[in-house]
Amino acid sequence: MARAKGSPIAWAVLALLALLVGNVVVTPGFLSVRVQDGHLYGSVVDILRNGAPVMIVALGMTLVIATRGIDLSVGAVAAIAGSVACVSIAGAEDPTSAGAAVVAMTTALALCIVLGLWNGFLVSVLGIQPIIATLVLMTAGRGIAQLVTGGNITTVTNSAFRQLGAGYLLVPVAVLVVAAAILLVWGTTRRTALGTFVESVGINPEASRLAGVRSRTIVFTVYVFSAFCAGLAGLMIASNVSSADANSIGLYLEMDAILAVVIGGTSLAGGRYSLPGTVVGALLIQTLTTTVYTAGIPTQVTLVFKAVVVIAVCLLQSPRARAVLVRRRAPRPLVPEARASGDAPAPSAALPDPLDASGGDAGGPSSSSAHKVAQP
Amino acid sequence: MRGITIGFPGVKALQDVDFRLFPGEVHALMGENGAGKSTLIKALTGVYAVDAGEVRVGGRAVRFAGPGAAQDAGVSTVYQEVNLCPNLTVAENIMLGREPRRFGAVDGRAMRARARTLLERMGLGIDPGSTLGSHPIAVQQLVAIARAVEVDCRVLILDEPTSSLDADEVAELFRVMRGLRDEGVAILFVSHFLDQVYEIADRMTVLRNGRLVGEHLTRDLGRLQLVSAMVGRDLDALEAVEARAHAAGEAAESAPPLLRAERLGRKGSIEPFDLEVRAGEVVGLAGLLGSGRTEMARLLFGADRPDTGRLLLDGQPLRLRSPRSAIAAGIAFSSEDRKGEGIVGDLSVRDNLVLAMQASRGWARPIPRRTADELVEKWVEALDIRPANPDAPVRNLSGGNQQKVLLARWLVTEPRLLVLDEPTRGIDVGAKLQIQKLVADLAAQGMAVVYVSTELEEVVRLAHRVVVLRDRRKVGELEGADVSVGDVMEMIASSGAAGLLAEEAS
Amino acid sequence: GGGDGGSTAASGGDGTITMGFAQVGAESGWRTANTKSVQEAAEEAGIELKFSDAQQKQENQIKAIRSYIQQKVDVIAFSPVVETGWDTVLLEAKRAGIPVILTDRAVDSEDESLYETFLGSDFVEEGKKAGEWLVEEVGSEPTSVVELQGTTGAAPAIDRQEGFAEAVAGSPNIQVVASQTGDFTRTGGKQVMEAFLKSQPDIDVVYAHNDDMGLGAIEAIEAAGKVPGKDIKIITVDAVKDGMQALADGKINFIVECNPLLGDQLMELAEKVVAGEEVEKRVVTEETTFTQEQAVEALPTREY
Amino acid sequence: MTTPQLAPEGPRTERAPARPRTAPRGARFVPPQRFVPVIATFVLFVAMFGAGSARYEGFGDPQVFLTLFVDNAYLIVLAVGMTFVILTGGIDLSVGSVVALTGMVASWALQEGWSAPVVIAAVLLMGTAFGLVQGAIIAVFDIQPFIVTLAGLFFARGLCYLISTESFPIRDDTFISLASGSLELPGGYYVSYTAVAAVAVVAVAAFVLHLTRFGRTVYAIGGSEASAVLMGLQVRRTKIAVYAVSGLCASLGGLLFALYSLSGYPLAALGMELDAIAAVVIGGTLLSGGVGFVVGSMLGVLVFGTILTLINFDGTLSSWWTRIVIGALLLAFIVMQRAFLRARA
Ligand SMILES: Nc1ncnc2c1ncn2[C@@H]1O[C@H](COP(=O)(O)OP(=O)(O)OP(=O)(O)O)[C@@H](O)[C@H]1O
Ligand SMILES: Nc1ncnc2c1ncn2[C@@H]1O[C@H](COP(=O)(O)OP(=O)(O)OP(=O)(O)O)[C@@H](O)[C@H]1O
Ligand SMILES: [Mg+2]
Ligand SMILES: [Mg+2]
Repeated sequence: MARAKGSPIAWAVLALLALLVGNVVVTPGFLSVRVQDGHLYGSVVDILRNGAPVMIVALGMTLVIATRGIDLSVGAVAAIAGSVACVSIAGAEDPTSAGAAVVAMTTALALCIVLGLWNGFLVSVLGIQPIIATLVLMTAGRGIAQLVTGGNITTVTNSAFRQLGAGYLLVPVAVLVVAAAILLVWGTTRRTALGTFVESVGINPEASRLAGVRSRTIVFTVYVFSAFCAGLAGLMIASNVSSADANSIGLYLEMDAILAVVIGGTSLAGGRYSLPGTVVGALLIQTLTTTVYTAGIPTQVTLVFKAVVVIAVCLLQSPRARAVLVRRRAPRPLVPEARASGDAPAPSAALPDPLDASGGDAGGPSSSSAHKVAQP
Repeated sequence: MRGITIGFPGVKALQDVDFRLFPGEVHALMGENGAGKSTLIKALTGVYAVDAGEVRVGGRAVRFAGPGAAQDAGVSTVYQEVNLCPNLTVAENIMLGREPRRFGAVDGRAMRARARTLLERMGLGIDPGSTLGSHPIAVQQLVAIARAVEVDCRVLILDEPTSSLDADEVAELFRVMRGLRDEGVAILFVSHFLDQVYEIADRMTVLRNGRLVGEHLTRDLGRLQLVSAMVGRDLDALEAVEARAHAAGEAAESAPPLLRAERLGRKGSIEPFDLEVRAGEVVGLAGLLGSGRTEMARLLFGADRPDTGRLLLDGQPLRLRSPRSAIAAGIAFSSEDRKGEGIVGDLSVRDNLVLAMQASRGWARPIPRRTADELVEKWVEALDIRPANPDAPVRNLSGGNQQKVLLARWLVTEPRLLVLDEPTRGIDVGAKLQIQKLVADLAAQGMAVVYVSTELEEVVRLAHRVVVLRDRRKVGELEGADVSVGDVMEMIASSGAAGLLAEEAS
Repeated sequence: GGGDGGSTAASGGDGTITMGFAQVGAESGWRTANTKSVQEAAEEAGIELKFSDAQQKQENQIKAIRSYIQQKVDVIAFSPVVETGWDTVLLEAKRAGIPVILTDRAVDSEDESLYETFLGSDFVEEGKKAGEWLVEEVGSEPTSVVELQGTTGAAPAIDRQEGFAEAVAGSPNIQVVASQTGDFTRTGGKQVMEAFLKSQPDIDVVYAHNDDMGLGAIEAIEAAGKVPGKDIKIITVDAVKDGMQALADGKINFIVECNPLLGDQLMELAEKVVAGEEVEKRVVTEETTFTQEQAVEALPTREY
Repeated sequence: MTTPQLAPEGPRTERAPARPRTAPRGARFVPPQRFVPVIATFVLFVAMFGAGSARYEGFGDPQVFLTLFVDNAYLIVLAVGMTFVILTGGIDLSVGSVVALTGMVASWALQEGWSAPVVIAAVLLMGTAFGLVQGAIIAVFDIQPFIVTLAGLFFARGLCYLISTESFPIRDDTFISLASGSLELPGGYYVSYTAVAAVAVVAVAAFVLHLTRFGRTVYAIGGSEASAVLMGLQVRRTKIAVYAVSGLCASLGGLLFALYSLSGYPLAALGMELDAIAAVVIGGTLLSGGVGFVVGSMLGVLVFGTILTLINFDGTLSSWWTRIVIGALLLAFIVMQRAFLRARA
């Protein structure tokens, strides 16, 4: 939807900027970036680098959500990828060689593709509701990851592997990888018909099927891509600290990713999606986390602070909220309903203004909220 | 209603329209697709906020905050697209919001009983406890009407209630409407069937492009006058279509069959049937509501899988595993359920129009933007799709224009066999003629067409051969230029009698 | 399903002891070592072990204990996820005549008869040891400390914070300038430390509630161009192998041990309890602390 | 054109008896089929329980079955509230945190010396208000429920920390007697009051959903929100109410949980919202709304509980195998459920 309208992203960007400005007020050097040991160094760089895993997972999640699905397994898949890679490196003949790192990462990503196929199979062939289908892997996946590491934290010292999550080519390598992935997805969905098909399957699966769209293949593809992204994220996380902790890699990653997608203006009911929105959403979430650390917000207050910011951003974004809040200041009272007698005509203020065309649409796939629909 | 103006971003849907509705009359609201009829209705019932103008009920200015408020004020409405809940039962859909209660609890039995009487009043014998979604669109439309009639209303608004009903149902509906009118209810009626309008309406208001053209008593306004008022120009005569259609038919007769169905059937949906379609021929499927036309059409396209029989294309066996394989074989199918199985609402007109073509090319070979725009331009003009904005989400188009987009979606794939299920549903007179002409032209150019319509007239006029169905069984075929509506109905009725006899015998 | 526990369900009559052990989860390497130690010790002692993993959820642990009662095991041992809320289920065990041993964490109950004994570390004490070392190390020099806390609300996090604060309370020159949760993970430790390095101009000491966060902090410090162990001193708790390695390498300055290898002690206690012998109400596991020199020595024999 | 006048040929009722349409056209169900998912869940639950009894000694004891209710009373109540929300096509992620918050507030207030009935009333009110506010934000400002309730999750959990990061024991006599009190059944079996309360909640919810206008509106909104609006139903009000119901159930579940563990703990019920959602969906409710039953949700919880009980009885699984086996059993269950539904379709 956001892609169609543009404005919700603008509001998310505004919120992001506001957060950054707030940080500068609290920590004056927040935006400063210097070169340190041949790479950029600063809070903003941290935000980008630490936000990379969420961003890439959110990228895959966006497409899944656009097909009316959801992928809860990304955190577990990330854990599997990280664990497999580290265990593979640790078990290689020369655990410090670049070759071992390449083999390990390839193995891990290949495995992730298999896991994605598995999710796709459950959803599109067996027709299981996505949330439950991916819950299976969410539950079992972390167990598999622990099985791989034997429940221990597997530490590796491999400089090639380190590059992905902790390395720099002036800017963090992880950021470059994510940027490349975003451009790739953006290009592919724009330059091919994939984006249209994904949306069309998400908006009206039956109509798409009758129009000859290979909806099954599309669904498979998005889950495989999502798992692949999750795998990359897992590798980044493991590489960042050169170790695999099957228990903590990608914990709550699914929630963060979904939150990023939703803040970015994509509806969970499927259909229209916005990649730029997702990117902004992911940045917003990471900025929030970094803010908490940097601004010295006490741990007890952290969550309340997060909640308040999230709600504020959403209120800002919601056209109806803006309309209502603006109207509130107007002197005319809000009369919710005109009764049968008709003697108390409600002012038009009770009705949403034309801005409201996007209509939210969280109410399920069939709620094609029409323009200007006023609810009783 | 006075001076009603409503604008959507980019479109002025209504401009300064006055409209009056008196108790005890049936008032037809006429206009082309996209003229603003549905929008006017939604303004009246509070779905849309009006930008200017006022609504008065019983002389008092009102402004309904929403459909609920309108309902409470005695304005009962059937909106154009079926707006019910497919997951609930028929009875629940009819009674939602005003369920009978006993000891504070909803009384299911009373609810079903009340629903059953209402349905019977509409001439509908379905089980009120059955789930709404399991019924075809036509039945759903009747249920929606039953819901509206249930309310003790002063004003009844029906937006194209008859678009998928057959003559029988329409007659039944009119009986109900007349009854209500005689009780003093004011009825607003929208239809693109002129015959129906002339049969039932006392007065009509004509809209064109969101503006009021005029208000007339039905008896003062002849059909041709009405049509030219709606369209703004004169129409060619219908005969031309008919002549052309049959000229093409002669040639087709000698051609070998393009598609053959042998004992094709599906348990619980349609009994095995044989069917031949030749290139350059229009085959009409005729039958009453629920006779199995849609089922037959879906089997031909592979939308449902048959469990007996087989299909032959050019004499070669053809296995249809999915709509996709049918499209690859050159078969196209336009569903009767526009909202549920047709449009992809949030996508633009352009994307909707080229969707099938794009799907058959695969995702990796996108249709170049230029080509897409050319196609869109061509078909928007050919079918007169309005507004002619390829970027508008298709869900914002008026019902008739959505239907045209769907038709165009299939025409751009240049199929060899085109299966059309109710292609003219909700389409105005002018556009209907255009579409019929188009079908005839396509047949003349060698395309095979299977044509389903509730309007027997239309089927008979267009088709070279009419396949008659009854009770989910093919009961016969009528061929030749001189098939009449009467012939078809006779076959339906007689086979019915035969069927009854057979049942009695067994 | 796996395993073949079907026919060998607990009986207690045939002389072998059956123990139900409800573990917290497998949330860290420490915990895994703890589990392994219990399992191996049980095998060695010839005790049949019914193991369950609660995945950090108290309700799962309660369910597990209930199911042990229903299976009529001889003794129940568990590491409580949280200190409170065990009275009901422990009462059920008591009524069923099944003795209970707590490991690793205590429960907060007024009725001490609900369990036989508590075997485990004292987290407050660990925090204290860390603080005391720091007080001695820095003397009267002004020192700013940043603290990497464990998971908010988790008992070790609360106690280690408390113990440390207690120990440094008498030295006004030592200031905890920032404290934030790193969720006991390396990634968390690294991210929090990165932020601290930017918001706090001069940090002298990092106190991390476990080794993993300390290891994460090392990475952040190195990326900032500083030398861990020298420019910024690091104190951690746990003494897992990776931590000891870093200590030996001079990147960490001091580690307080928290010993997960309770298995043998637990089995010993279990046998006594089942036999009806008196046992101490509180058995503290042997724990020590490590400096860099001690680490070099201890490293080769480190098991976990 | 002339409208062809058909001679009516006999009563229409006999023309086409409503036969089930077997074509898979979207989610179309025929009456008996509406119940099939619940029936499938029930049958598979019985099968699963039977398999457990055959495999593990003592599993077949009726008390094991009753204990399922005792151990999962709070989750049943949560799932009931969640069912309301999911039926409208929404979702409520805040319930787990609200459970924790309820426990914290209750135990804190008891420690402050409030009397038990006051505490109970206060926390129930608090939960309802919490849900109400969430619902209002969702319905009035038209923001996706996922975000709003996720913020609610953060907020409620954050409030727990603000009250205290440590856990509080509950030592109030009323609470203790409620917690340990149980209904004796013939044969020496028992169920706790909390389990009885949970089943009562299911019954009340079933009544509300099926026999009140509010309940019917809930289903209508899930079927098609736009249609519900056009039908003149109180869509906005109902959506708000549904979240209030979920909040009420969450705080009631929180009370049951507090009784279950006799304490308040800020980290309690972490991720419990997912368990509740999963139970609801396993019980045959469609996440897209409009289809499902509370009884199904209760069965979903029992299935979940049975899986855990199976694992506890096995007692040989290491931590990671526990997770894998839970996943595998879950998978086996939903695949069988699917097969069952396919066979019926
Ligand atoms: N939600 C909307 N947003 C933007 N434009 C709209 C919307 N709804 C309707 N329109 C436009 O308003 C005009 C009038 O549409 P309306 O549905 O009233 O036509 P109609 O007379 O009912 O036509 P039909 O006979 O095809 O049903 C059309 O141009 C349509 O595209
Ligand atoms: N008047 C009626 N009474 C009972 N059932 C009906 C009636 N009309 C239609 N049906 C239902 O219609 C279904 C078959 O519809 P189908 O779509 O095959 O017919 P159709 O000939 O395409 O009709 P149409 O397209 O006009 O709806 C059956 O499920 C039947 O129950
Ligand atoms: Mg219209
Ligand atoms: Mg049909």
